[in-house]
Amino acid sequence: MVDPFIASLTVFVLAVFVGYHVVWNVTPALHTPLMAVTNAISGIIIVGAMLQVVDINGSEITLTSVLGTIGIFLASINIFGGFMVTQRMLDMFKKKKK
Amino acid sequence: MVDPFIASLTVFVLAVFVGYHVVWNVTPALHTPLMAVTNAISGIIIVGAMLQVVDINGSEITLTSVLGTIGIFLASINIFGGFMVTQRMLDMFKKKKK
Amino acid sequence: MANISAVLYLVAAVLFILALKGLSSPVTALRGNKFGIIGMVIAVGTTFMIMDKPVLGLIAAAIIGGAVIGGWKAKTVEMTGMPELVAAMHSLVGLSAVLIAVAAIFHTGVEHTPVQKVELFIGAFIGAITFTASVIAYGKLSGRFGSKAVSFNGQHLLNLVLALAMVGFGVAYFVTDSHAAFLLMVAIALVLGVTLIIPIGGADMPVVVSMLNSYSGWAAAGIGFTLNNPVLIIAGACVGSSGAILSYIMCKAMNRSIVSVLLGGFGAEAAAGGAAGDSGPKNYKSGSAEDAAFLMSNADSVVIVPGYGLAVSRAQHALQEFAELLHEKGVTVRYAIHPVAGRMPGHMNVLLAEAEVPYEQVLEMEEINSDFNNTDVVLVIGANDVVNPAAQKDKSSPIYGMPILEAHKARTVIVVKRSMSVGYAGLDNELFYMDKTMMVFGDAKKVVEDLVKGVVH
Amino acid sequence: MANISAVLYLVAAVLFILALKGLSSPVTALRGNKFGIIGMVIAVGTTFMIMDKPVLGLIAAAIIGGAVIGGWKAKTVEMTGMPELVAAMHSLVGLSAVLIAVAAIFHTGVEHTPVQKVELFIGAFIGAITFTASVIAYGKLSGRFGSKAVSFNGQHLLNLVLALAMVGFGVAYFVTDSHAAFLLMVAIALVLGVTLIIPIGGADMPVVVSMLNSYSGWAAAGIGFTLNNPVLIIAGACVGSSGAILSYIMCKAMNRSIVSVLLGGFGAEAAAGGAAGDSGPKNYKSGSAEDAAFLMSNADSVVIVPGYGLAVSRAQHALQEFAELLHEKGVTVRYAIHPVAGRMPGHMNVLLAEAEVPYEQVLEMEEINSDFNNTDVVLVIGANDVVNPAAQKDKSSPIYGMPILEAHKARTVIVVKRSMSVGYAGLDNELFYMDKTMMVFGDAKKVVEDLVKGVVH
Ligand SMILES: NC(=O)c1ccc[n+]([C@@H]2O[C@H](COP(=O)([O-])OP(=O)(O)OC[C@H]3O[C@@H](n4cnc5c(N)ncnc54)[C@H](OP(=O)(O)O)[C@@H]3O)[C@@H](O)[C@H]2O)c1
Ligand SMILES: NC(=O)c1ccc[n+]([C@@H]2O[C@H](COP(=O)([O-])OP(=O)(O)OC[C@H]3O[C@@H](n4cnc5c(N)ncnc54)[C@H](OP(=O)(O)O)[C@@H]3O)[C@@H](O)[C@H]2O)c1
Repeated sequence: MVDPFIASLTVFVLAVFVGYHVVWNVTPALHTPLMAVTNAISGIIIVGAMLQVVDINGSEITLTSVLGTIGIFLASINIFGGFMVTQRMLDMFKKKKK
Repeated sequence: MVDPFIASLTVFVLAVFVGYHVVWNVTPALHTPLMAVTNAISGIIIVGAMLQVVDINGSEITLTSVLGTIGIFLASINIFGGFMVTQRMLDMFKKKKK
Repeated sequence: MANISAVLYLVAAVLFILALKGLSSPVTALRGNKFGIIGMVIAVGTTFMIMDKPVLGLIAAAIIGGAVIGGWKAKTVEMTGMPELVAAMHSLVGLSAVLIAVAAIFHTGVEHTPVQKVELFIGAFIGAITFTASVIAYGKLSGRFGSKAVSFNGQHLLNLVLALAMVGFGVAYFVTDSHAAFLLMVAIALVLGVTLIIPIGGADMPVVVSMLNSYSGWAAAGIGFTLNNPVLIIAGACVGSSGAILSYIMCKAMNRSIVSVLLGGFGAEAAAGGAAGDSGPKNYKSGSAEDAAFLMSNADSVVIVPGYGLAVSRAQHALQEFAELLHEKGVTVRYAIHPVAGRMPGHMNVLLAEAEVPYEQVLEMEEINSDFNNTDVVLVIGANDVVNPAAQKDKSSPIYGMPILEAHKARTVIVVKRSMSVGYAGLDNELFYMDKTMMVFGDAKKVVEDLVKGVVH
Repeated sequence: MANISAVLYLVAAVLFILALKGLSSPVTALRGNKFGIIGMVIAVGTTFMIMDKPVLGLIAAAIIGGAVIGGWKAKTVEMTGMPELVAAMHSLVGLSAVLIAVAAIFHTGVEHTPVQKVELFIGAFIGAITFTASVIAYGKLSGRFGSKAVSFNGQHLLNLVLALAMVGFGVAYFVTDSHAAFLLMVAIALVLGVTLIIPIGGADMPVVVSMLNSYSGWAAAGIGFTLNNPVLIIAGACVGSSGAILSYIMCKAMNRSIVSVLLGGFGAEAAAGGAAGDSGPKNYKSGSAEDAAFLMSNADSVVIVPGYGLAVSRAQHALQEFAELLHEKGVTVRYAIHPVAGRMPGHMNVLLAEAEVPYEQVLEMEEINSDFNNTDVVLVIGANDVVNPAAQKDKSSPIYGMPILEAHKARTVIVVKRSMSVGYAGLDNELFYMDKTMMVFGDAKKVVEDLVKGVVH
């Protein structure tokens, strides 16, 4: 069997290509919203944090679950803050259209 | 375990994004070489054909291996023909540079 | 071992992507092609590495045979014959995909999972349709078969019945594992490839060829799913996108929908449109090549608009010689390329490149269109639809809305073609009847050679 | 189950890609943001689905807490404070990555493979460096810490020693599985984040912030490798590319190399260059806001060049009002945006958007540069380097070669700033001493409000 690392590597390499092209296509006027939304998207790390907050051998409060909880907290600040501030900025661009 | 089909699907979806962007970036002047080189690249199907040409339960000449051999033959016409004709066309574009 | 091979396959896939990326400019394209070749060598080498008991004799013989034939074709093909070559090569990929699927079905050494069975089924029928359809397209493009659209009543119904039967046998194979059902499915797909394509006229073949290019990519990706092989998936997806995008670009530039192309019967509808606009014979001026040569030698600026007729008559070398002569006389000469001039995207660029026309003289439509009203003479060579003002003026014209080269805005227009007859879209062309237009009749190559003589004298 | 979740993760990843794609135009951007939100909901929901015995209380509390704080920040932040906000948010991602890695190390329920150990190690140290470096960047940008570059002898040597020690402890952890070694490694990485960033001046922070954006993406991707989770890998790679490309664009537009930014000490070298060009005091004209308002009300065309000073003084709303008044008087008013005007890519566009400046009045550098010599009055507001002609004329200038807005080609130039002092690059500006230039001194917002009064009277 192929190591799962290789499968991840394949996905990673392709994703870098995709990211490269997609970001070059972003219009310069929206570079600030781009920074904000990538901030929100990097909050996806919340998935990693959530997976730590589990019942381990019967105990719910462990070092692992507490650290994970803080991780979730920080990541969700990013997620909510990032998407909402992006929305706020983009709304400004929309208003101009009229 | 995740079905290998899903891993392939992930790769496929990302590859479609990559292909989409890369091809839109091709300059119109090189659309004919693009058709030729994609012809060559689709000869990658040779990998599938090669995997059929194996000794199966002790016999080298089986329906499978013969069909596979023909597949290899056809795919390599594409590979050699495609890359060489692309090279020929691109050489023409280079000559113009002078 | 499995890890090393997976990494190598990934490297090969990345090299293929870089090969396509290289084509974003003529400067990087040659390096890109090298990447593609290296990628293919790595992919094939890696496959050797992972194969268990390969029959080396057969494989080597097949590769060498393919190399000889492919190499010979690549060396000898005329640049004007590229559309046919591309169609022929698609048929090979399609057939190859079918053979692989059938070989896999008869492979007594492996069990196929249900998912793999579905993948084999899809790979096989796409391959089969690609195969026969490409053969017909090749025949129509190379003039071996009549290029007329063949249509009859109940055509679409027949296709539907065939498609259903094909899927039916596929399901039968899935359930019973019967080889016969699989082969019958393939046979029906082969027939379907023919019946789907005969209603499409020869002139629409380029779009179809590009669509088949796309299919051949998806077929390769399908086989990649069966084998769980990322290089096949990635390469297939790139090829698939490429063909789809080129078809889209062609349809867009012709102002038609892909559906109308695939349903066929374009010639008929267009001719009707053309006839409606006609009102008795109209007047046009014609002149000799000498007159034309005289006019152009005394102009400040000349823009050359090449079209399909240039490709047919292989006049590109003579044309380059003529442009060179004008240039020596101090005339500014440039070429204006319409995105769908000729019969293949980029057709004119390759021909002019072959004739060693300098890169900076060749301009795309958007770059040159605003310059026509400052141009003394436009020389239209074997082009017709791409300079038809009806696309801008006549709302009832079938090509209304298609972007054109605005040759009619120049001070003088010289049109070289064999007769007053129509081009690809079957439409009469207002431009030929304008006061400032001079027709020069004859085969493009012959006329251009006369132009060369005209300048020299 | 595992299959369904894998497909859902893939869907989430595709939605993130579409979110970024949407930003290619303001029209599709809002829809893109929706896609991003949906993607995040799907990713989080799917994670709930696959988790074995999650501690729901903790998770819910953490998410709600984050939502409250994040939402409050997003609602209250000033548009001028975006650079700091972005820096602050990067620090959170970095810290989160560290916590996840440490949590995973102490997770008694799972064994880590050697590959996963290396991944945890990489994820943790990138996260840690991102965390402290972002905190410093935040402090410098918001003015909480001094924005001066701190440099001392042996700085680079110290960084090297720290980096080696960090890797050393990482290796120790790999070999012995010692938690202490892992924590020490993290601690050193936290210190390294500080020592790497202090030599970089406050003005260079935007490039650094963007680089840290990139790092936070790679850290997420690293965690994705450990968890074998494609959505983390894909999202991380996209964010990583985004940050890297924005850093590249900024460096390119400033005509500097990323290495020179990271090694720090820009202010010093630039000041030296500027001093060399000076030769005693030079003459400039200054005028009142009323004079300026009079000049502009009587012009046919005015181009406004906003810069960093506009953002600092929050003059965008007043400016829009002024432009509106001019427009009512029949003056053609347009805005010219330099790619690195302000302190963040797209900084000016957001400010103008906030002030509801119509989209079609805002032009990029390439669109407007050829129009300056037909422009009556250019109004430069709080901008300096982006209109410095030395970039085109003075080969010895540190910004030589940087593309600029050619304001000096207009008939009259009005410059609004507080003093004759330099901008970001620390260079004197020839433009201010030209005969056709009038300086209007004062805080940008104050001056613009006076301009408004000037037009009304
Ligand atoms: N490039 C693509 O990818 C593509 C794909 C699909 C369809 N098309 C279509 O193809 C057309 C291309 O336009 P076009 O202007 O290049 O070609 P066109 O409209 O087809 O006209 C070509 C003209 O060349 C003349 N000609 C033919 N053989 C000649 C010869 N030996 N010497 C001199 N003249 C000759 C013909 O007139 P005579 O018979 O009077 O000589 C004909 O009117 C467009 O309608 C386009 O939509 C292009
Ligand atoms: N945008 C980015 O992404 C980015 C990233 C990194 C670096 N940079 C750099 O930032 C610079 C941007 O150029 P720029 O022309 O926008 O700014 P600048 O060259 O930094 O000049 C800004 C000017 O605004 C004036 N100013 C400051 N506060 C003011 C206030 N309250 N009212 C009025 N004027 C005020 C200052 O002069 P006084 O002190 O006399 O008022 C200063 O000369 C470039 O050098 C660029 O390379 C940009």
